Amino acid sequence: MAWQSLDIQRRSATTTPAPGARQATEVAKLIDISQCIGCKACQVACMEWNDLRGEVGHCAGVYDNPGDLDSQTWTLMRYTELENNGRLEWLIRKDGCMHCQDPGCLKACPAPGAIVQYANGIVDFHQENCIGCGYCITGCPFNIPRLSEKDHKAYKCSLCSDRVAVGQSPACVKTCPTGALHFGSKEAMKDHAEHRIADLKSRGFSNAGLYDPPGVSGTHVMYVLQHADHPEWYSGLPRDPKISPWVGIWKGLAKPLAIGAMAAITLASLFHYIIKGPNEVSKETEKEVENETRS
Amino acid sequence: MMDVTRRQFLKITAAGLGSSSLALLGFSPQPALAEIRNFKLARTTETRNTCPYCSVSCGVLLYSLGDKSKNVKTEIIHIEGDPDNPVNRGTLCPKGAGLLDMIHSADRLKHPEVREPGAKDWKRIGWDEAFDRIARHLKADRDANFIKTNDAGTTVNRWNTTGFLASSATSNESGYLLHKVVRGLGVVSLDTQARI
Amino acid sequence: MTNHWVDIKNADLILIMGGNAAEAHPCGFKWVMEAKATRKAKLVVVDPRFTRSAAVSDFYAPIRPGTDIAFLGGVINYLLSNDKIHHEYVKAYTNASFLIHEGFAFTDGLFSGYDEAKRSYDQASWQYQVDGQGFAQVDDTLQNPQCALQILKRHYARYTPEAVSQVTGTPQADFLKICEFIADTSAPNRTMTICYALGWTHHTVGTQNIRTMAIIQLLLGNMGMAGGGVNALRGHANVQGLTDQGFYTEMLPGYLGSPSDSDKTREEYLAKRTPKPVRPNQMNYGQNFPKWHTSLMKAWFGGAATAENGFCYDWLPKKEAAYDVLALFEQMDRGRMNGFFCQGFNPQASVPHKAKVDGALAKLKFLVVIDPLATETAEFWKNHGELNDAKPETIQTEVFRLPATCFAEQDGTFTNSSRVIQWHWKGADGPGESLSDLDIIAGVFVRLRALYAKDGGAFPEPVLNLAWPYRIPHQPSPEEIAMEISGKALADVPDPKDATKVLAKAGEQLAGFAQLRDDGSTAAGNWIYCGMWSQAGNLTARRDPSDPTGLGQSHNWGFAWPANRRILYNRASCDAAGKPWDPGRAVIKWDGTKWTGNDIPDMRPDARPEEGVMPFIMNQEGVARLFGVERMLDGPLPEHYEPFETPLGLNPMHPNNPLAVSNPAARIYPGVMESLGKADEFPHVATTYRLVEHFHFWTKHAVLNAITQPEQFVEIGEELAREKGIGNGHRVRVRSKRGQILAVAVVTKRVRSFSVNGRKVHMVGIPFHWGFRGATRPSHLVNELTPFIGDANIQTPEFKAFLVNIEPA
Amino acid sequence: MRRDPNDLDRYTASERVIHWVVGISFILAGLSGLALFHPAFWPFTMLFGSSIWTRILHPYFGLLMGVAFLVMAVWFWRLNRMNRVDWEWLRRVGEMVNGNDEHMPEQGKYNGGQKLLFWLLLFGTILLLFSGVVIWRAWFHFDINQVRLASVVHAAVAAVMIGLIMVHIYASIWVKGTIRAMWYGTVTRAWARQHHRAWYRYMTGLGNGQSR
Repeated sequence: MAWQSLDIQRRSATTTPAPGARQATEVAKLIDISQCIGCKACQVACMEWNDLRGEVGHCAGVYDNPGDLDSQTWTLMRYTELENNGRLEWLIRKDGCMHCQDPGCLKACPAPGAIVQYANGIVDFHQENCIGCGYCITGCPFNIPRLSEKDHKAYKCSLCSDRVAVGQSPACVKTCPTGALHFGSKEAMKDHAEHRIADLKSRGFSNAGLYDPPGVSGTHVMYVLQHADHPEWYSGLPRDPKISPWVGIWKGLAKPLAIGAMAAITLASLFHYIIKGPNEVSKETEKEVENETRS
Repeated sequence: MMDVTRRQFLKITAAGLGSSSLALLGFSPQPALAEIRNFKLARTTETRNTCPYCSVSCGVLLYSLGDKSKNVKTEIIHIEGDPDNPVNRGTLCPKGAGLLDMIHSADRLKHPEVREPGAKDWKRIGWDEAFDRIARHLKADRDANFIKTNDAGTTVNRWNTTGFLASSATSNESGYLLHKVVRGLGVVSLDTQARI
Repeated sequence: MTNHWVDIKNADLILIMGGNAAEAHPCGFKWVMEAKATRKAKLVVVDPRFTRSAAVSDFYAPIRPGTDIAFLGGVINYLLSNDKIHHEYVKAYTNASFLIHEGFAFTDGLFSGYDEAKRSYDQASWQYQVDGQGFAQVDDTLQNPQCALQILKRHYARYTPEAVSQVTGTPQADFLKICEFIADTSAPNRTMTICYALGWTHHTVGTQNIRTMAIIQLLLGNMGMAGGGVNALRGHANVQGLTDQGFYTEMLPGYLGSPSDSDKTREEYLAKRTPKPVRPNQMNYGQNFPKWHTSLMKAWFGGAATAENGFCYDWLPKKEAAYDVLALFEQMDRGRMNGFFCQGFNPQASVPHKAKVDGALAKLKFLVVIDPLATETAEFWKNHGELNDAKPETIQTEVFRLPATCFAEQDGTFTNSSRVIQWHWKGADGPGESLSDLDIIAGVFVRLRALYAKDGGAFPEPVLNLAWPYRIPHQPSPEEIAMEISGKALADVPDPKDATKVLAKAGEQLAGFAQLRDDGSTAAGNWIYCGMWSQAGNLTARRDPSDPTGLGQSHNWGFAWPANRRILYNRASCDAAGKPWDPGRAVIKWDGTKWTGNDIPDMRPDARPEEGVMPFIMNQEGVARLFGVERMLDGPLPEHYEPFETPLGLNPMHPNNPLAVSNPAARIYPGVMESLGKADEFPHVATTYRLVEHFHFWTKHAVLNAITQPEQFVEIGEELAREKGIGNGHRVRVRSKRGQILAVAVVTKRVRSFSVNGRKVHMVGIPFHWGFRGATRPSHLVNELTPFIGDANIQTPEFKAFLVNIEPA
Repeated sequence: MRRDPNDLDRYTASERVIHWVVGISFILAGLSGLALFHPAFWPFTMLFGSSIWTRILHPYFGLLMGVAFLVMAVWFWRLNRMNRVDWEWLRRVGEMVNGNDEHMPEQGKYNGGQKLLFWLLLFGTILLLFSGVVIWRAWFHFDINQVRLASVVHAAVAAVMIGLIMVHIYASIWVKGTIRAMWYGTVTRAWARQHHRAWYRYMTGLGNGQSR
């Protein structure tokens, strides 16, 4: 690990805490949708940097190409044509991993070290540890991870942890021609967002705001939305994403409960045996049977 | 028989408890150390260039394998924006961000080829043959159709039966040299992509 | 661009019209976003469809393809009738006060001097009234009915908001709102920049589209200002450079007109191109033409070019006709061409009316294609099913396909749209046996020269004497050529002000075009590039991005022509006394002894303001032309004409004159009228355009880009889709009079119908990127559909407005 | 194996085979499932070659277990119909656990506890099968909310099943003479009489037995 902020803060399927004495700067990517032209430079730069080449597909009547995230597509532009107050708005959202502070994928992952969260907040998948169960998909409130058809490993945006490790910005952020993407400390990104929101409000977007959903304890990828009161207008960005309560039970309560129950049964059996002794056929019964059989 | 069964049961239970408590203590049979991917440009060679697409002419950095030593075939493995360029400041559009695949396109031409009249396919030839045949074509056409004077007797020195279309993505140097050569040959039928 | 990419950040209003900067020039577009973020600038987009530029705009209005002049004419009318012009600027720096010939008239859609048979104008009545000294007469009160401003007012009075809306289909309220935005920048300290591109040039009125905007920028006083200007966002990386190198039949390098049959002698040729001043005390910089031309001839013919032989003037071919790309294919189609070279040019994909292009190529004896990629053109003879239904056995053309290296595999310079020349360095060898363009050109030429040296032939002198001073004749280096373009002294060049001083010693590189001479003592391949490689070295390779000006000038990054000047006409950023109109964005100023400031002054450095030397130094009058007295073949003032394929069948501005439906001065080849469709059969307006995901026909060869837009589609509105029963994502067939393509339908709210002249007109948007070669899904070339007709002045084809029909496939 | 000519046949060979198929696949599915359920059990992945093999094999173990169990259920369901006596037995199961089984109601081939276990296991198996299919990403793509629900159901039901099976195993160990029924197919008459008197009577015709 090249940079101390890439120390590991959390590790999937690991019950003990990671070394955490050092205080790392939390990083974030800010996606300012009001400055995004949907050019897909981020998409191409992502594929180029990460050596990904998906299928050359088809046009399906929309600009969204490829049609969905997949193991070769870690970020994707999603386009929505919206008529609002008689004017057309083309809302274009760069979809991809949000790098939740409380990552549902990591919580759900059963493979130790397949998903880690660095001290700087980046949530990264390590395919060499991934077993391909897809629980991360189940755990993700944003529907991001995808299993590869080829190697059955889960993939998603790494926020270019390899670039961040050497002090560079993610490939998508560096390439963004219009400055819709920014990268820096989470604090700096929030400050920048504040300026952008003030500018948007001055241009008539009275509901402009920052999307940093508290349901997942905030994210390390945030959006500036023109209509923060309607995140769902942006190709179904969840209004209040949280880790699903089902996943919460499954990966929370169920675990100690089940282990406790099994341990209890084991111990109860053991002690029952010790205390009560075996249930053996009584001598009388044996005799009675002998009598009956003989008769 | 009963004893054996009991022993088996206890063994399984103990093994289960044992290994799981070891795991609880932090022992894991696969020490899955999380490591980030290596930075792939670490020891590559960086060359400054200009994106050949639109006229913003973004500065690009070409990253190639190797250090240009004699025995190494240089291969460009990554391209990104040049942060020093005052116009693009490190950014690239989707076209520029995909330059690597243009350089390495499966449709890059590698050898001179000719398609003979009426033929259904290409035939690979060498540069010598290509240059010779083309030069002979040019000379034959120029010699046959060169116009020294027009009907009014004015010296015009033109050749208009062979035409040239030039790229607007080639360098100034090759554009200039081509212009110099074709005017020197007397060509008037010339145009560039820039018109379109 | 009169200004430059980074300068866009200095604008208060950015108008994107006739272009789509966000998609075609995303990295330049960042400076629009910067202006919005840092100057609270507004972005207004006018486009037939809601583009990605529109997606981030403050205001968007739709416009029917091919009606920009009507829109902008309406803006001129608005500015004049609401008195929203920069008075001082207009009076001082434009020909507003100049009196125009009494004979000038505009009647029912035609300017005075029209010859219907020749489809051209006699421009005699479009000139200034001159006095005995040959100076133009002016009326400083601007009240004379013959002064340019009054003529302008009268001409555009017809372009009322109602008329504009009738023609363009732009809702009146939207139009007026945009007029208000624009009018706001008539204040001396407010500027608007206009970013346009092929959306204005790809019309039969293309040049006039741009003229209209130039007039507006002059009325607003935005030329020469930081954050102002008329900014052509050009296409290819070096389209500016190739234009500068003059690779057009009508030009020599540096925009020097090439000789034609009427230029019998060097003297006649020079006289015709060396302008006389039409106002006193003006720089009339064009008077230096002989220096530039002579230096060029020295660069080309070296020692063979002498004063005695008129510097080989006769060796330059003289043209007798048009040889633009449409003309070339017309000649080829008529069987008048035998050989053809396509160097990095894919005409089958990028020249209109593919069927005609196919037929023309098949008539050639030989075709040489030089390209890094397998283009469609190189395989025009090959059968690709219905996408290119050729019969190879019937095509006798001998085709050579030569592999060229690409940008990453060679050194050299590109000139960007800001006119900045930048050196680039080779990163790797090309694949296989590929050679650089330079090596290929030299390879062919050296062989040809050897054949002439050995066997003789037709007029061998220029071939044998073409200056070829390169160390390795078959491999000239980019450095050698860059130095040749920039220019050097062949003999000592003395200082004209002080004969004891020498500006450049024999053999030295020249510092700039001011050092060029017409006596053969200097050589420069392109005068406007003079100084890019001076004694100080290769200035195009400079890489200091620092910008002490704060305006984004970066004078030590590369080299901008002319003279490293970043904002053209920057003298106009100051008032007559030399004080900047906007001190906050001062480009230059008069400091009492000289012009100085944040740019290389576009003015003689010691020209005191009192001398009245006006800023537009390349014009003989020193001022800019509201009224276009020369150069424009189709009228001194822009007028709305319909595209040649009009959905209306008439010009609503001149409904009763069939001669004035479409540009009366546009060239029409025989047979072309018959290849044009009518609205009854092809009722929908089609327009072609590029998408941000692709670059012309190149990136379809790159997998990364192919993934992001894999397949040919067309965009239609929801209403048309309903009418035709076309579902989103369904296959459709689009037909024009000339051909058809198959595509996927994208049904979108971003495309709407237009209410025009009392009827509804639907639009079919056709992106232009796919073909039958490449990594994308194989498809037809869109030029199956487009009409073979071009702009009246420069013959750029009308790709942006034609008629089609569409049906489910 | 009949050690004593008087031993009673309790299970046929095929019944024993199917039981052990279910049993073994249950243990495999259980161990692999536990490995994926809690990091404490992660070392179990080593039993299956690797963690990835564990993920690959688990659903097949489950499928085998489920199908075999269903076959078994078809064979045995009649024997496991609950009746009044069974409920009575269950009400008084405390005495049984306490070691005082003499007064327990007379039982047929299976007692109330075994029958209840049977139905619970059957119900659980069906739930596991369905929920398992929903979360089996190698082959199926269900709606994410269904997957989430199924994940909880699968885990919870599996935990309950493991608990039940542990009780099942313990019961067989605790009640001496039980396990041989599944090894050899026979039990002693005494065992039958003590634990399943009605069945004993039915099998031997002794002691007024009618019911099975």
